[in-house]
Amino acid sequence: MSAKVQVQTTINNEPVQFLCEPRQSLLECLRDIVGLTGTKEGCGDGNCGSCTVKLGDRIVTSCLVLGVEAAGESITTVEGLAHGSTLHPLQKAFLDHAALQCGICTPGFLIAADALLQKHPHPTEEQTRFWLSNNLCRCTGYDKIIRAVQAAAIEINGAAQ
Amino acid sequence: MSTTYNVIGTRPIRHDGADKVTGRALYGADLQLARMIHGAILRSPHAHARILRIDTSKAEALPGVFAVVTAADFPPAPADKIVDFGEGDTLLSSLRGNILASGKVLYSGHAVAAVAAVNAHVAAEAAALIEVDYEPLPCVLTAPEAMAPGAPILHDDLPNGNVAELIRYEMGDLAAGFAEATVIVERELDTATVHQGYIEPQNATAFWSSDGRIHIWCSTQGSFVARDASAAVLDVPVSQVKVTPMEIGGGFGGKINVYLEPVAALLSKKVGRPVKLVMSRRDVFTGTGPTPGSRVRVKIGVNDAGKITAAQAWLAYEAGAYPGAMVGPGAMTVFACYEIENVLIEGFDVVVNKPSTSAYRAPGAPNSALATETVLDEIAEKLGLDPLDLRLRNAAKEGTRRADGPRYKRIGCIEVLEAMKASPHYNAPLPGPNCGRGVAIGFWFNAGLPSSATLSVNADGTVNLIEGSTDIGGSRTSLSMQAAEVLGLRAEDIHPTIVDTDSVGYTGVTGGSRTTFSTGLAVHDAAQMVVEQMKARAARLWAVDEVAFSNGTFSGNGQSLTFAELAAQLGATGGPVSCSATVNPKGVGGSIAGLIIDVQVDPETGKTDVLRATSVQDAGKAIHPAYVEGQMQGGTAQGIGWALNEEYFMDAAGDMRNGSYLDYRMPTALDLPMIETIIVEVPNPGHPFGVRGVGEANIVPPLAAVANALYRATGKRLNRVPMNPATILGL
Amino acid sequence: MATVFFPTLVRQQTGGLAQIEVSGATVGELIIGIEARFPGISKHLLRPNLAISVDDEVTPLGVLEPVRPDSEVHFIAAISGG
Amino acid sequence: MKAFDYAAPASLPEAVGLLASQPSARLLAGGTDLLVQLRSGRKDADVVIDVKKIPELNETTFSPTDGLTIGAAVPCYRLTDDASIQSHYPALAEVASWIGGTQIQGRASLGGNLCNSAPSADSIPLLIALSASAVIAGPSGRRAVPVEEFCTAPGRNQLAPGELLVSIHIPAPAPFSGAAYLRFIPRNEMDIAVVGAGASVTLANGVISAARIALSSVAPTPLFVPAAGEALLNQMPTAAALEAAAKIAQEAASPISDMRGTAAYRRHLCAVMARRALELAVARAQEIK
Repeated sequence: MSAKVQVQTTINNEPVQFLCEPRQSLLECLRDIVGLTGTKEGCGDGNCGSCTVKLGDRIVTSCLVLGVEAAGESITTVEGLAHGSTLHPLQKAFLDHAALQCGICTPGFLIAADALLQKHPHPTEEQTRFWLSNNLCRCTGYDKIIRAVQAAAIEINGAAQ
Repeated sequence: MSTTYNVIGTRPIRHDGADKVTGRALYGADLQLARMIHGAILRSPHAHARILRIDTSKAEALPGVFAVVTAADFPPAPADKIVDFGEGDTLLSSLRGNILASGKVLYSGHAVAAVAAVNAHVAAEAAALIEVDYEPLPCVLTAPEAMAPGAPILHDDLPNGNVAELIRYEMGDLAAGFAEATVIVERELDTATVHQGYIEPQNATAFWSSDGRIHIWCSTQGSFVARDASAAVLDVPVSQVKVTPMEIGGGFGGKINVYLEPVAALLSKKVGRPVKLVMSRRDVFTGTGPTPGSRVRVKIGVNDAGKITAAQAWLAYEAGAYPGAMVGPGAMTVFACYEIENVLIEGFDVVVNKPSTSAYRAPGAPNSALATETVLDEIAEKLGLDPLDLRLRNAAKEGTRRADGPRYKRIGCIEVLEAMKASPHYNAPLPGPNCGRGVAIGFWFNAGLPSSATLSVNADGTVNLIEGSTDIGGSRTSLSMQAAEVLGLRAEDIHPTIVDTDSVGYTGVTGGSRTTFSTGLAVHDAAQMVVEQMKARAARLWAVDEVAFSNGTFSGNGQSLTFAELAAQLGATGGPVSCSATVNPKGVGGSIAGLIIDVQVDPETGKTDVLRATSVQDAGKAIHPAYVEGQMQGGTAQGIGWALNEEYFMDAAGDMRNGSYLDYRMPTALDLPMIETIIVEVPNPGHPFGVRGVGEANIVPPLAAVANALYRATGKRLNRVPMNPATILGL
Repeated sequence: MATVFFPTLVRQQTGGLAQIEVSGATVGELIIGIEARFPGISKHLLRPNLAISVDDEVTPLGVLEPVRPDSEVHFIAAISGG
Repeated sequence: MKAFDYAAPASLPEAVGLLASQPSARLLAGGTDLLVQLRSGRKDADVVIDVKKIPELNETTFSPTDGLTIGAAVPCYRLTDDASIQSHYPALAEVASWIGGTQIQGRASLGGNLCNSAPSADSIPLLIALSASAVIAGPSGRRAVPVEEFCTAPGRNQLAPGELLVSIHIPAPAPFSGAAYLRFIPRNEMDIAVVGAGASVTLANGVISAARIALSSVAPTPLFVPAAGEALLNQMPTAAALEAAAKIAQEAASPISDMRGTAAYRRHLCAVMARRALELAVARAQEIK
């Protein structure tokens, strides 16, 4: 075991510090040290997207980031999407459109879709599918997820011009 | 006759929705317990080998390691002991053997030993320090090879080499039937081993208390099956094991068997602390149960009128390391959509050096439907008939006798075919060159099995629902809706909670498309008991003999109270009302599903794009149509992945070369179109609301529908699934 | 009398006979009757992997399931599903 | 994953010094290959050196005369979103959007893709086609290596002990030039190329004056096929000419069979993908006014 490292970071707009081994992934640190288990692990090699978090201004698969790399960074996880007890429009759209079945991929999809809507306020179906192709869902066939994201786009940004 | 409902058929927000979109819902791997330590499993690198020696001393000496276990740590039991946990009987030695290998390893990935340590990294380092001496043996990886003379033998105690079971169904006079046929087509098709692909890896945490009780937390399709199997493996009474089902990240049949639970328990017993085990994705591929690869030969004869005169099938399914391929259901479903007088079906359950297979959504049926439905497509073309018309001329209906003996009660085969024929998709032109449209249908039985539920009336007029069916796709809501319908309440007035095995009556797996049917029946029955008790309270209050209940209002002798008003008075009329029901139902209604699919093939690369798909299914009655559509879309997506790209790519030594999501190519969002759905409702007379169950039949048609579409696009009939680009080009 | 259908592979025990009419009030009584005619056959019918179907429905009661004089009894592969 | 220490040097000399003193150090840029390899045990390390804090490795600069310099740790998304890359090197912006998915592109870098030196690397055939060079720093100073000479075997390259990749330099695009990278994957994203082809073409009065073609996943290293480009010199970009060049590329390939495709299928795809990449490169060259 290597010496543990103190990491100062901001998670969901709150300053957080945690102690981790250099080999521990950001995902592990979030789940096992900080106690934010909303971010899920599905594959450990960046291919399923369940562990997606926002790191700085980009979404990443947190299984492929070391916890120590988060020093000085700002992180958003699924626990930080809602405003108090008010769901984020994407969260509400996922419920309205039955866009989750088992729900294990949902946190990753929500974070990824949030970043999509910031980059493309009115994404086409093709843009949405391309952006979300790093997130696997095995239950839904994606149909209701795509519809939920499109509905949330209108809710957040108004109808496309 | 159509019944009108207040709640059934609406689309309320699921009860666990807020927890699941905010990250609060706790899945198995999310569990944190005081003093909890972590485990890792050592797996075999060989597909077939004798274990000569296991030396755990170096692992045990590593700082941070608490315990190591192997098969030698199971309590002693007679070699021929059989365990029965309600849903099928198994040899204890097979059950244990798959959990920790003893004597021989039978597949690459077979668990050999396990370590518990201060964290998962140290546990993995320790597992790598365990020394195992193997004597490698020749391996056999496919059913036809395993059935051939001279094949390496996996189990010395099977009477017929690697054939664990032979199945045979016979009806009528096959030779006479074929003699009447004017067109006969025979084809042989292979399918590769595929995995359910649930995104959440298997996990289990166990604590073996000093009082002898074992508490297991895991993501399972059936907490009671996990309890009973764990108790059997550990040779303790079932009452000594309590399973708390955590939220579950997909199962599709793959999270019925136990893999980690007994191992975590054995480690915990040695250490006296809770032990958590979580699989890696590669462990999931190589160490859990995929669904069988198969070879199926089908021969069908049809007369000039387009009537099937005879049908014959030969099926060999790869069980993996231990007996139990899904060849039984494969054989029973191969011709189940059709009324055929002369039939012969032979099935072989064959062990091979691959992971021991388990159920996957209508297990066994997609493999066999692939052969039947592509042969029928070829016959339709030869006869110049629309492929749906050929099927309609032969469609099973009420009274049709299946080859395995029983006759259908009400069945929606004709209704599904007619819905397909009338659909906008089937009547739309194809968009361009190199495109093809395929259709296919399929059948699945659905299951009954026991279920339990308790309803407790709250003074504010809501009702708590206690149940034991793990919720993989919205079943809290489909069950609550049935209670609400009976009680005249809204879905959101029911508060469902899924509890541990000590806290509710026995409940079978969330599988076999049975939860909304069976647990739904238990909820329905408990709700009716609540109504009766509440009527009695109203009768007492009003001093009347007769109380009526409709649309949420009790009335009698000119007085009336709403459910909520009466609920508020329960305390004063005799105390709280709480009713439990346990069912073990008959009356299961099978489901027919169909798929229409358009593909486009790049003639230079063989790449297939799915352009349009319409899934049609008889739900009996769709309780929550959005989640019924979701089942149909999900099953279709899985079937398309199975048809086009997914497979276990094994090297000659039996090692899976693509055990990651990168190379086990499940469809991404970019690989699928929107999936249209048409819900057909032919009510099941065996359920008060007509429910049949919708989880499975939808995965039966896609393999064949894609194959038929590819034929129309390319002119080629492929004899192997996956029909990937190289296969399509014959390279 | 109820009609009992023999699975194809059990017909070795019945000399090729595919079905038989037996009297009895339950599946169990039918099997006692059949066993009397074909000694040893019941172990081929009452196996863990076979389910009993009475009048086209798999019965959770097994041998205790009541039968009517016009009932049909089949022994089919046990299935639960995924 | 075995335990390791972590260092994040802020300057190039510091990084070179660390690397020289730690024989089993591994460099971390985006980590999308390295962390997978460390976790699976295919690689191990005593120290992981994070190079993202080194300014020079985290910058891109473009000038119409000197061309483009991409810091070795610049993540792909910054290339896709960069206006000057979009207009001068559209194929590069495109390939950066194809490496992994959205999340991977938030971390993965072209430098990492090059240093991982996989035969299937998506960016390398294009970098070869664009005549890119790898700028390397080490204890004995700096050197530049043409990208086609950088990889030496699967997972191996020209980096000597103590050396690290600083940047990738791509010359300014010639007038009337175009480039393209196309890959064949069975899915539409999140896949490793079964065969990839990079091509660049420069036209002079409608005649091809320069052309370069490289392939991935068909040899132990990304494969530059000079003869394929040379065959196009002084030709009109006709279908027949492009087809012939693609055939030359195909003949140079020596693919193997594995879980991603058979040798025969890969060989077939070589000609298809090389021709399609050439066609797109020509179309882009013709677009430029």
